[in-house]
Amino acid sequence: MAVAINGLSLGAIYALIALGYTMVYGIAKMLNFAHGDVIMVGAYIIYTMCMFTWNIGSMPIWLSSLISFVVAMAVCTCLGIVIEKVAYKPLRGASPLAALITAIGVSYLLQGIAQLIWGADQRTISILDRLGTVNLGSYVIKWSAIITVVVGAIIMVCLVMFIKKTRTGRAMLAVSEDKGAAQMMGVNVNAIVSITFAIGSGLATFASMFYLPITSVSPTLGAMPGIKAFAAAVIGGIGSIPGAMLGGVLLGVVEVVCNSISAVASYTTAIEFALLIIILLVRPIGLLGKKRRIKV
Amino acid sequence: MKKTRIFAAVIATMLISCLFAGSAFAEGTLKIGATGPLTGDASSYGISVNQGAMLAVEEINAAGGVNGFELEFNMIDDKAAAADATTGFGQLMDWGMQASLGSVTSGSCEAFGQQAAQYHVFFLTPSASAASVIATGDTAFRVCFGDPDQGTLAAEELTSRFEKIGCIYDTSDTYSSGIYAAFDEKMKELGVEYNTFTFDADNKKSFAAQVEALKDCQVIFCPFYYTEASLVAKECSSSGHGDILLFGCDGFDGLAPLLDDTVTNPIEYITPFDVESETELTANFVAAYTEKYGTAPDQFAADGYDCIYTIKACLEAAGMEDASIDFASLTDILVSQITAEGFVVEGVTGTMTWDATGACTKVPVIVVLN
Amino acid sequence: MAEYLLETQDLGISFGGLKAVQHANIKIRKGQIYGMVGPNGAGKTTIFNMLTGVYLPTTGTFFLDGEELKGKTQEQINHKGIARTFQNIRLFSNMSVIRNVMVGLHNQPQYKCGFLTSMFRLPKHFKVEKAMRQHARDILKVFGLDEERNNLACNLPYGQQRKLEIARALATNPKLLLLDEPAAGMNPQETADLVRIVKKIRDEFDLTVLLIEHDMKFVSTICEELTVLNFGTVLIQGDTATCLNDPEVIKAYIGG
Amino acid sequence: MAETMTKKSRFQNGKWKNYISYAVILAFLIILIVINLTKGLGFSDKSTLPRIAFSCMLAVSLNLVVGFLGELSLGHAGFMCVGAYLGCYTANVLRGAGGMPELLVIVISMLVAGIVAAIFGFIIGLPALRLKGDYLAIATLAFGEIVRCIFKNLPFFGGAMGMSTKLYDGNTLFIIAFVTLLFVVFCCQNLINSKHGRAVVAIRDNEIAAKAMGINVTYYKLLIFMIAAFFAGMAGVLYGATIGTIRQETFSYNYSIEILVMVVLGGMGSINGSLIAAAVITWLNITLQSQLSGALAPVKSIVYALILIVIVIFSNAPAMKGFRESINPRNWKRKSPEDAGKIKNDAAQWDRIPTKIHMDDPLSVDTRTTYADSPVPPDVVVKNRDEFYVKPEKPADTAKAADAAASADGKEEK
Repeated sequence: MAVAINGLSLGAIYALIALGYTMVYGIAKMLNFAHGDVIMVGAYIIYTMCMFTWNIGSMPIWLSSLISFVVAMAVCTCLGIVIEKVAYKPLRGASPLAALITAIGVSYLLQGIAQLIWGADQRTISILDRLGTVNLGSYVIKWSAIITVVVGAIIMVCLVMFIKKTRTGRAMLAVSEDKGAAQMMGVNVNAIVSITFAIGSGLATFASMFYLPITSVSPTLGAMPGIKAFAAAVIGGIGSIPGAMLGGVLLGVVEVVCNSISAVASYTTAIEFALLIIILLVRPIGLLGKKRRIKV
Repeated sequence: MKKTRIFAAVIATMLISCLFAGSAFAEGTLKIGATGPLTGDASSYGISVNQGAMLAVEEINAAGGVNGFELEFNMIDDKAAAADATTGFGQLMDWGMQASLGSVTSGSCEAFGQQAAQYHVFFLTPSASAASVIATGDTAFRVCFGDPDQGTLAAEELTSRFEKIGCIYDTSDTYSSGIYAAFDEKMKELGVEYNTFTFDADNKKSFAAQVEALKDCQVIFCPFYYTEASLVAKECSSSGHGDILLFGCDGFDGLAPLLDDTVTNPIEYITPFDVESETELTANFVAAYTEKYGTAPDQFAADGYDCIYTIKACLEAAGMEDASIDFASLTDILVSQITAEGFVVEGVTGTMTWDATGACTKVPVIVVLN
Repeated sequence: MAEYLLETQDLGISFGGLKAVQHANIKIRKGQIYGMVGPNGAGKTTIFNMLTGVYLPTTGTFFLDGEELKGKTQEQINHKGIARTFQNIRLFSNMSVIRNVMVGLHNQPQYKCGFLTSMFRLPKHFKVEKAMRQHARDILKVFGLDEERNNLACNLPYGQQRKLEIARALATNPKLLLLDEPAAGMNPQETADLVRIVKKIRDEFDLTVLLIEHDMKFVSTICEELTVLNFGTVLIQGDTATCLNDPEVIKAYIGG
Repeated sequence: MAETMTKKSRFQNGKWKNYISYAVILAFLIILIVINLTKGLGFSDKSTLPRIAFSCMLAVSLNLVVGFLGELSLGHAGFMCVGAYLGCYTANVLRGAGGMPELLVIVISMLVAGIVAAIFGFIIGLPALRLKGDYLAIATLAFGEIVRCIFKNLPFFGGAMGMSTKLYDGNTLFIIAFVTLLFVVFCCQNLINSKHGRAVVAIRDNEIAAKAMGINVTYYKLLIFMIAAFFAGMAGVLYGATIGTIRQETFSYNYSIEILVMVVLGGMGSINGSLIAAAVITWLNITLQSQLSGALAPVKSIVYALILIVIVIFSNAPAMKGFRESINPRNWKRKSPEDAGKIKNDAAQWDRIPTKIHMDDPLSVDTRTTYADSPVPPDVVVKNRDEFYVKPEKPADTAKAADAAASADGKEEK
């Protein structure tokens, strides 16, 4: 039970990151390898703001956490837009590999800057984990895990509704299908791409917040979850939002379950990635990916 | 065409850089080099060693140097990667390195050690504790404990105090696996059953599963570094297992600043360096370090600091008057001094003696973290 | 020796619920130039795709020279002697013209040469390369493309790209050549030229040709027999003049 | 006679570019040997030069997969990992047996490493038959990580402690490394400029047409993956001989990405470009490492990142095209309007290299997975995604192709 909740909560974090990957991929048609580092920046901002408000303002913890979170979200959203404008927009229309390389460059850049500003020391902070645990029957479950799962689910539902029901959301779908046609129909493609990056980075802040209880903050915080989330997005079928959620949760649960079985724990990474390969071999377009045909 | 021109330009630049490279001999200062992770995951260790060693060098130079000549220290970033330690060694040699602190992490220090053995360069590593490091050559020494010693000591200590013992270790890390191997051997020898769970470098951000599996233990032996230890501690406390004792090795040093009021677990660890220590030497070091860098030193900083002072002690014992000596001759001098009968260094990490294998003997203490 | 070079028996395919082609029975004699016409979406290209192994037919089968080819891969079908061109040109656009044709020659038994032979530049490699180059030039000369041989395929004008595609298909030494709208986008003069070339290669290379075309003038000039398709079923089969004058065909085309 | 003719016509066709790399590497090597004999190379050069050589080998071999075959691979370091472990294990065993000259030891271990890596190349080539673009990219990345994870858990190879092997003498290692690099460039160059290379490029340019032309796509995909893996395995042995310790974390996906960066910066499908980019990036990294030591170390990654971003944007951004053309020396002479059509755009002309590395899956929010029940027949849906009818796998065929390739490899060894 605890394993299941822990797995789901890790899965929800992966899913939140994977959503950013998949949305950016769907709209901008590029692999945003710097996405993991946006999470790192978010975590640092939350950390810094919390330390600042606790020490200076002597605010209640919930208020200062909330303020920190909002500030972090604002910063990350702006960061996402700035990265897009500076590093990716000039490359629109070029080979997707070019954008991939700048994304890697941006990732190194963010890590370097973070180390200059905050240093290499790992830091930890307790926000959500202050909530303690809850006893469900004979199981002890962390509130932070429950909140992660619940909030994660809510965000995902909201996101799907947003894309399905709002004008902006439908414009996003149109841009993703055919940029040129969407532009001719009067959709502001630049704005849509910016909004996508903003949403992706905003979601990354949620991931930072939920990731803090189980991790320490360091400049390389985002690297591995970034890759795992990329894997999750691909498992689900890149471009597919329900797929990203499914992939993230699957990967999170597998990771926690493998880690809790002594005999296979040291092979966890291998098992996760082997699962990925097997899924792709069975379904080359991911679990919920769309099969497309070409006219011969 | 354009590509060919670029090609030619690049080759020319490289050739020129090769031509002008060449070992410059030190004039007036004795150059001590090291590589260590200054960026990347392990960078906090490298940065600590760098700061500790720099502090020692500045103190020594401010006090008039070693027999009148000054020391110079340079650490090149190796990202804890063996390949970068190897090239780092070459660059340090080109810079004019005469003696060395090797490398900070075991993997890169092994690569460093192989180079050092090839060119006959003395090194005294602050923190590369794997047995393979000092096995690279006759010129390899360390100031930290060896991994196996800590594992054996921990096994003895824990079995004498507890019944239900758990262990988590990092399968991808030399330090952690090294201690675990010795721990496991000793536990088998003692005939004690215990549970083990693992993690690895790609998988060290979440310890929920491991803690959940070991929640019934009285003590969890954690032979890894403080960064991961802080996560394990947080995980234990926040998941309602705040009474389990976390028992660690010298890598736990530096843990205290990472723990906040939510962590309730008792924590003990084996260390040669206690930042709270009352001894004059340690207190002065802690004060100076805190003043210079704004944070309290951890064991890595202390080790780096001790390394420099040990080299100074060797140079003084040999009666060196002049820094202009080539690295090979200096190596012979340093090796003969450090292994000499009766050579003892009082450092901030304890009283140290060395033998010809390169291992350091000093007394470990078990520190209880409040 | 079978009576027909190509014989399809009740060939059909459906995608999901949609029956794209049903009950196609086409019989082509050796040496014929055979046409397949029909309005857009009638299933002509789908038949080509089944004949070349791109799609697996859901019903029926087909034989080349009496040998059943259903279920074979595209490569195997090509080796058995069916080559094709594409409706939307699929040249190797970043290769030179001659290299496009040399790719077509790749599997000819006389140019067999292991990759290690090429990698270590054994004498055989040079021999094979030289012979392939000469062979490719000979084919290009038939199409009047020899002068263009070192240009990139993508830089050729449209009509020449179509010809190059035929040349490349010809290089695989097929028994049956499938041409998918070879005259599309050509001006009348180019079309006339194409008629001459198709007839010439049929005679010189001992070929049978099956082609899809919308240009009725082209079809009536070149094809000896026709199959007219509409909505995935065969409307009428027979000699060209009869078919084209059939009221059903006119209705299907004009949409009466 | 015939051969000289062929060669001559090659040079006349402007193919001399294919040979310039040999000349440059050879000249470089000779100059270095002379320097080493007269003046002595710096200490760092003795490890930097082999590092440059094996980086070049990795970039050239990855270029076979990414540039020529057109498949995105993020697992190249995995092959190197296999090669490094197996090769160094072999070397240790051979040295243990004793009596063998060092040169022979390194050659044999390179062959062993290459063959084992090629077997792994075959294994990862299999998914490549089914997966496209980004899906293949993550599958190869996953493969690399799996290899690493397995080696980490094999006590046979030292587990997490890694493996030690003897350092090769610094005065001759760089010669061996560059000679090996020459061999690799020779092999790749020759392969690409042959009928087999044409087939591979045809698969990249238009897989459907290549299949219709009877090109055995399965065979060539597996072959290219195996050859690339073979050379990466050889590079792994050189790594071992240069560094002395082999630890699995070296070969993480970050390293694969670094190799990919070299290939992309050098220009996909350009072997000379890969050589330049690999040499420059390796040299840049090492120089930054020594110049920005101590407290300046974090600046290093910032500088490197900025260089990367600026180069890519400069040489790829559509908006910069005019600027690129204006500074391209080849266009300086062409000022008249009638020459306008001849303007060369980029040295590498990246935008002109077609790859199957397309990333065009659209965003979707529903869980319907295929267009199977779509009212429009698939061959009328015009999409530029190479996802069409996939034949049922034919294990026998694949195995045969693999056997052929493997036996051919075997021949190479003998």
